[in-house]
Amino acid sequence: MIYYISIILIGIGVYGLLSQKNLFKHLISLALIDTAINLFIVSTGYINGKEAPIYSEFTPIANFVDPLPQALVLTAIVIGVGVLALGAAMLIKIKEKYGTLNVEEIRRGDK
Amino acid sequence: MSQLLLILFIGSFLVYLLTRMNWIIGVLANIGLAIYSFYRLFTFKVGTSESIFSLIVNQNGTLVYSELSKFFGIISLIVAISVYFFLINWLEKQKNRAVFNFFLALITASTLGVFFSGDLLTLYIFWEIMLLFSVLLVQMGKEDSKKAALNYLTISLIGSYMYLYAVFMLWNRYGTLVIKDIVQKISVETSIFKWAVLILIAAAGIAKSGIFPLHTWLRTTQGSSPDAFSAILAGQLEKLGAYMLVLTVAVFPSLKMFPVLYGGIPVFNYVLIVLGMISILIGTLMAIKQNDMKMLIAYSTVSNSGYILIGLATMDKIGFAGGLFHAFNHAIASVMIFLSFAAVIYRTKTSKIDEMGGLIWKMPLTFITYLVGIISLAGIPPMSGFISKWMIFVVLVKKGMFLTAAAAFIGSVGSFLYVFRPLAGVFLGQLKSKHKDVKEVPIFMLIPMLVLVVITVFFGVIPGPVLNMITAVEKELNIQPLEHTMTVIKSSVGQWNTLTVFTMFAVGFIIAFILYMVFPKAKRIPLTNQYTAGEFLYNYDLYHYSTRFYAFFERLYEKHPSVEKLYEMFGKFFKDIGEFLNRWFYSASPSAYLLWFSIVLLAIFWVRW
Amino acid sequence: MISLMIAIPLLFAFVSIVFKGLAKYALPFIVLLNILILLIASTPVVENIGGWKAPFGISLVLDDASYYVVLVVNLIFLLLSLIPQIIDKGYDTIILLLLTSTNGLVLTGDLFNSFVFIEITAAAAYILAYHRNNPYGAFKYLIIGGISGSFYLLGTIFSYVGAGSLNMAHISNNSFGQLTAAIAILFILGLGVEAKLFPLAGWVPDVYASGSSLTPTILGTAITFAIMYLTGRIFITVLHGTFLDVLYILGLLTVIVGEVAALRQDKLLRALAYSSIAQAGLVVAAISLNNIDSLTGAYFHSMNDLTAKFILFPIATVVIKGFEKDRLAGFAFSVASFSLIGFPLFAGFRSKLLIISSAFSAGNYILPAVLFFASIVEAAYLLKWNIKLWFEKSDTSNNIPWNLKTIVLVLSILLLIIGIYPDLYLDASRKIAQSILDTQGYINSVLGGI
Amino acid sequence: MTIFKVAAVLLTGFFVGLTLEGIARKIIARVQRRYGPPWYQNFIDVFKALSKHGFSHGWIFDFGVLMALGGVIATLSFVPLGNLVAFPGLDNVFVVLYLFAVGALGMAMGMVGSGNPNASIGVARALTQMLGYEVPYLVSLAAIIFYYKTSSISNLMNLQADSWNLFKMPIGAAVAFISLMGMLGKKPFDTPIAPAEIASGPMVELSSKYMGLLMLMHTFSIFVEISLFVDIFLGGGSYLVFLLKFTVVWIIATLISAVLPRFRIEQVVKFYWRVPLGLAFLQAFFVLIGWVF
Amino acid sequence: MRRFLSALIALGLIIILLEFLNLIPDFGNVDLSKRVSNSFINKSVDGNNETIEFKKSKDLEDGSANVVTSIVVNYRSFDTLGEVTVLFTAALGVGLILKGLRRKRFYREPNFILKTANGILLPLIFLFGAYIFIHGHLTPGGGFPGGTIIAAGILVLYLSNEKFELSHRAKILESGMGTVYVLFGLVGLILSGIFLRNFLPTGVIGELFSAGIVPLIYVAIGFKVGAELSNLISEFQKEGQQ
Repeated sequence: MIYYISIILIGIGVYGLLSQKNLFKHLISLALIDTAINLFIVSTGYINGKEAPIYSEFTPIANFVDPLPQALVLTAIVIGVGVLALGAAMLIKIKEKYGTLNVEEIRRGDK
Repeated sequence: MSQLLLILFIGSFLVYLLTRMNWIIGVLANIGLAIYSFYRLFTFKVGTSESIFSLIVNQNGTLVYSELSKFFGIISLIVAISVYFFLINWLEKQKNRAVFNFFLALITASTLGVFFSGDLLTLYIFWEIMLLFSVLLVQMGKEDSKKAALNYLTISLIGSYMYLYAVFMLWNRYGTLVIKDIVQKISVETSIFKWAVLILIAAAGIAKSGIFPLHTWLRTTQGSSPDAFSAILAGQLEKLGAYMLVLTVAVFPSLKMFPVLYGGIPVFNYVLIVLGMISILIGTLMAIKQNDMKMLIAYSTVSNSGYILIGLATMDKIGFAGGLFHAFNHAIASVMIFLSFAAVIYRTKTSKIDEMGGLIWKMPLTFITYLVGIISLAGIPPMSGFISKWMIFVVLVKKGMFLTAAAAFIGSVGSFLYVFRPLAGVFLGQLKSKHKDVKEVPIFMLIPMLVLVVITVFFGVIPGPVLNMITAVEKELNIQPLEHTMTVIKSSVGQWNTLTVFTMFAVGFIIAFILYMVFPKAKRIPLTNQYTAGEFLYNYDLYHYSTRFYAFFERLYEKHPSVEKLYEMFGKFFKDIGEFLNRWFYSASPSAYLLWFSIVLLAIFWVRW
Repeated sequence: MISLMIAIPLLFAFVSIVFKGLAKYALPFIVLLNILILLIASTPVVENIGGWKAPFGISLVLDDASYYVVLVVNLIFLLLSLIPQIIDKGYDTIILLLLTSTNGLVLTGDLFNSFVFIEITAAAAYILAYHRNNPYGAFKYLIIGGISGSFYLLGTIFSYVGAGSLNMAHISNNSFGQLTAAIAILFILGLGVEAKLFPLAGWVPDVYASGSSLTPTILGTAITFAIMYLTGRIFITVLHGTFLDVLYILGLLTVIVGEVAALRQDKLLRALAYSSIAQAGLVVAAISLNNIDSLTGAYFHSMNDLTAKFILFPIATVVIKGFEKDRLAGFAFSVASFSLIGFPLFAGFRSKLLIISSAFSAGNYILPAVLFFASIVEAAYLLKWNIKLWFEKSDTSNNIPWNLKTIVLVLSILLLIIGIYPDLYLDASRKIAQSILDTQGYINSVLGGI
Repeated sequence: MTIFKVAAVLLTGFFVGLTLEGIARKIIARVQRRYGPPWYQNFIDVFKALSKHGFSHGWIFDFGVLMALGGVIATLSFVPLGNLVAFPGLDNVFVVLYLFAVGALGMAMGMVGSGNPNASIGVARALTQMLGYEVPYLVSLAAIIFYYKTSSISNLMNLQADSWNLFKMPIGAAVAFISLMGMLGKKPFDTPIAPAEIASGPMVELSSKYMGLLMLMHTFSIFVEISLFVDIFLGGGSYLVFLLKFTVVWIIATLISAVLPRFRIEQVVKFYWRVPLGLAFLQAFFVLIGWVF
Repeated sequence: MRRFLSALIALGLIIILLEFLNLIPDFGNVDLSKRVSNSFINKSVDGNNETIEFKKSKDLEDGSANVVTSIVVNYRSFDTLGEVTVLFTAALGVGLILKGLRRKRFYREPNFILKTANGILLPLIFLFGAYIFIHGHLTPGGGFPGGTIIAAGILVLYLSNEKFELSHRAKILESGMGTVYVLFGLVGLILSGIFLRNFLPTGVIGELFSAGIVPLIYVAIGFKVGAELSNLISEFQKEGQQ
């Protein structure tokens, strides 16, 4: 189920990138795709009836879901954040340079 | 041979340095190198081979000295030496002299390298060096020479890459690149493979010698390249094409490889003959139209290359000899013509026929060079050009190839038309007022031109020496050698004696001269004193018929299909595609990038899942 | 030891935030240290980071392939560090980070780790793309790069799901049926953007031609080479040649499209950017033939290409009008472009020759034809530019700093030497090719006893 | 011996040529219901022109005329007149035809060298016309050479002892005759001279001995052209028979030209490349498949 | 039209990915024993065969109770170093890109409630953040969430105070902590010849002072991420000159 949700989210992200003309929306769509993929990664590690992979008083003995995807997702999230921040900074500059975030107006401005 | 090539390549750097110091010394050094290699050509023993380094691992490059390489080497060095002599004065007005000289020396070196090459890859390497530097030389000419150089480069590269493709097909199949070995192996080849290989190899020759359909570069390139270099281009570089054609039809034994059709000509050679026919027609008809004299001769080159190709492709003892001899004659004649043009342009700064006139009164020796050049080019006895044309005619008629013969006749008679146009427009007729002060060119420009005149006349009267070389080549290539003596050329359908013809011409001329001297002397009147039906002439510039000389004839084929336009269309098409790609793939918005991204994903998935 | 090649630049990158200007001066020494490490290292070395053995932890693998690739990459950075003029203030740290990530990219034996390093490279590249106030181009690059990164990540995850590990050797050792195809598709998309494959890599011209000399010089050389290595490693060593035919078609398309598009350009930098695309396509196509000669040819060609591009890009950005004043730079430029075209006696010819002959012996007659077509077009526009810069009248010409001039001259002479005596590059690329093709050797050296 | 033969040929050319030209003038006059000049009028013309003091337009003008006359004399000496053959075995068809071009070139050069545009136009037309008639002519000759496997004129002449080529290859003969009309510059193919349009074209600036020499050259040219036709198509014969055939051909050509108007120059080329060239190819095809009577 | 096409392509993409799903195990039905994580959970990479019990097992190869942390900071610590680098690069890049811009000001006092609440909440936020990253090896969370929480505190500070500017020391902290991370790795290299080797004793699983360098690195990461994100926040407060 979560697989489907994440895939649909990817689809929505792609749809957003394709159909929108505002660069900020592109960036958001990119973030959406990132998130969807992260969701997918986490869900590949889930095992029915198992618990979070932390040894604690409640789960002293290993009966855990796959912890590796969770670790990977942590990395992926942070990387996504970095890219997002860069994109946002560039958007500020684009706005400053062209006065707009609309793709078509920018292309007109470039010529 | 590798020693000679090494000397030439190193020497060319020396030439560069010397030219930077003093350009006359540089030119002299260049001449020295060329004369030295000319001397060395006679000292080499035919049949020797040397191995040099190669670019393919585990494979030595080889240099082989054959009769063929000797023959072509001599042609190219005669051309080179005469043009270098010409440069002693001519170079004064050229920019970048050092580079010019350097490139020329490199071109001569690599041209010899091509002729010496014993394997296909070494040949290609020298070929490309020659190409590169000739392109760089071409663009040193007039304004539009930059574009012309690119045109030349593109078409030459099409040819040479097709050649390289064939080289690798052979390498892949036989594991060797040595021509001798390949020839042995390909003779027994039965598949379509040999067709592909030979057509691709021929493409290089076709592109270089300006045969249809790769002839389009000649007009612009020769029209706009530096004037002295046009001579090299016509005399030296286009003969590389002829060499390549010899390689295609004779060194690769087309007689053994292909079934023989009508007239005892291999079926592959018929393809070439058809191309040669088309070239003759196109070259002739287009040359008649040109107003720029260099472009005019450029088209004549197309036509003459057609003759060479037809002669070679017949693979008959007399036709093949005719092709080779025609290569020789055309080299010499076109160098004479281009040098005389260079002399004219040197003085008048224009190459448009209708901007000149009456220059014979100012530059008589240049005129004589041109006159002898065109007589040889048009194939009129007693110059050597006729001998080769005669041989080609004879073989075509003997074999009953009437259509080809008709094309050859049209080209031959048509050449009277086009060579006469500069003669009438530039040298004869009324002198333009702006050219009143033009002088004959300096002595060092005249010397090579007049020497070439002597050579042409000499070989027109006594073609024996050249024919000896040609028969040696024919023997080497397992073609029956041409029967001849010093002055008599024999064929199965008759013979003729060059010396008799020349003697009779001399006798006739003397008779005419006696008559001329016997009868009362005429009064010399200026050209401006004309029969004008009683009208008074006020502008002699207008009294000169040179614009659209053959307008009435051109009218017959005004609307002709043009390969050049076709290629231009291709070029434009590519550029439009480039623009399209740039627009839709490379300068697009992020959405478009993702669109292509997704489409690739969908496509791969759809095709491969 | 080899982890030092990643750790030391990273350390200095961190430190250089505090000590401004340190990076610029430290860069040559760091690169030299890296090269020193390489020189004393012997292949194959597998270093398990944190001491966790192969399929579990992350391993750095220095086999023949990565050895030479890292060497080349570091040499490029060394050259770059010798021309500090083109590195603007603040970007020196980015270069250090780029060095880190490129080394990591090549050395790592772990798929997810390679993703991380690709992302660092990409982030640094986005910043470089921005270099001369080119936010739109950089942003476009960022979007498409981000998406491709996502797909690369997806591919990584799929391989994890399939093989249960992220270690390349381990994945290579497992076979998992049709999942391989899915992974291959995802990796094609993930790497295609960085490998400049058509039509995935629309960002290239806008980024390369932004006017900065730093951006194309480093992205078009070191990074491209590393990505080409990674392409070979993933598709041949890890995925055993799955979907190479798709890569082949894309590569050929890229060659044609890149050259045709370059023909139209009236800006030199843009033309060079397209040429870069086309060469990358050629290299990918040659890699996809998947035999020793073609791989050798591919990496050889890639090296020649990057040598030439290291000459062309800086000169093209500095010189706008012509070579009147600076004939030596002009000489270097011409040599580089002739090599790129593939005239005999220049380096590019040797590699093209090798690619062609390998293609023929693999029974492939299309790649050579496309290559020839590309060469013709390339010759047309590169010579056009050469002629324009050499022979057309020019009033002014920027002065080229002496160190850049020296470097480009040395490189151009190198190109000439390689053209005649190619063993220097050829041996390296042959080792790379052998090592990439030697899947079993790779698995054995990484997984060891298992 | 050769010298005498050559002299004999040249003298024949001079006397017979000029005489026949005079006769031709008479015939044309009779066709046009005029009385016409006497048969020896051309001798008078030539000598009168030669003896006058005239004008020269510089050395190329003189040289051109000399070259023209010299070339044609050389050509004539190679043409067999019946059994009067100066150079047996060496009288190659192509050599004769192309040596003939030397004279034409010399004339063209000298006349254009006079600096008169009418001359240039005339030469341009002459060359264009040459392009027209030479091709079919050469193709029909090529068919004959192919058939007899020799290109020596005297051999060709001797080989048709049993039956003339006129009957063996009638189409080729017709083509050659049409081309001959063009060569002779007779109406309807006298466009290059066209006295009414371009003031006699090439000859516009000629006077005195130049005119005389050119007239001689013209006479010799006619002699060469018709002799070739007679030798190749009408089987030559002994010297006297040859002259008889020659006269007949000449008179027929004159009669035809006397009644026809003039073509425009591009019409000439079009005509030659359409009808005679097609016929020549047809003839060549017949020869190839062996349809020779 | 554009939207329709976009939807179509997105749909195609979804179908492809769905197709890919068929190739992997169903959601929740993963066979853990085939994956390397099994060894991570049992901490048996180096060959430990005993079952692990909370607060009992001792001197394991990796001592953190949170298996994810053990992977992030120990087994795959190199990834994390790279991850930190990405963030570092991004922060640096944002700084470079937005160089020369000044802080945006609205020239009005922020909300009173915000200001007051800020004074109370800020220490708590920081404390919570610190708690998260110090207990990274025991409880869910770690350096990244902890750092993010700290950065959130800085954001609140920015919102509530028009004149607030992040000190330059944040950069030094960021750089210093990154250096510390690398140095930890280098120390491992020096001590045992292996980069990022856990050179401290791992202790008893589940205790605060356990797991060797893991908590130390997580603390460094926490500070680093906090400083980096704070820097990012402060950069994004800027705008072009008006």
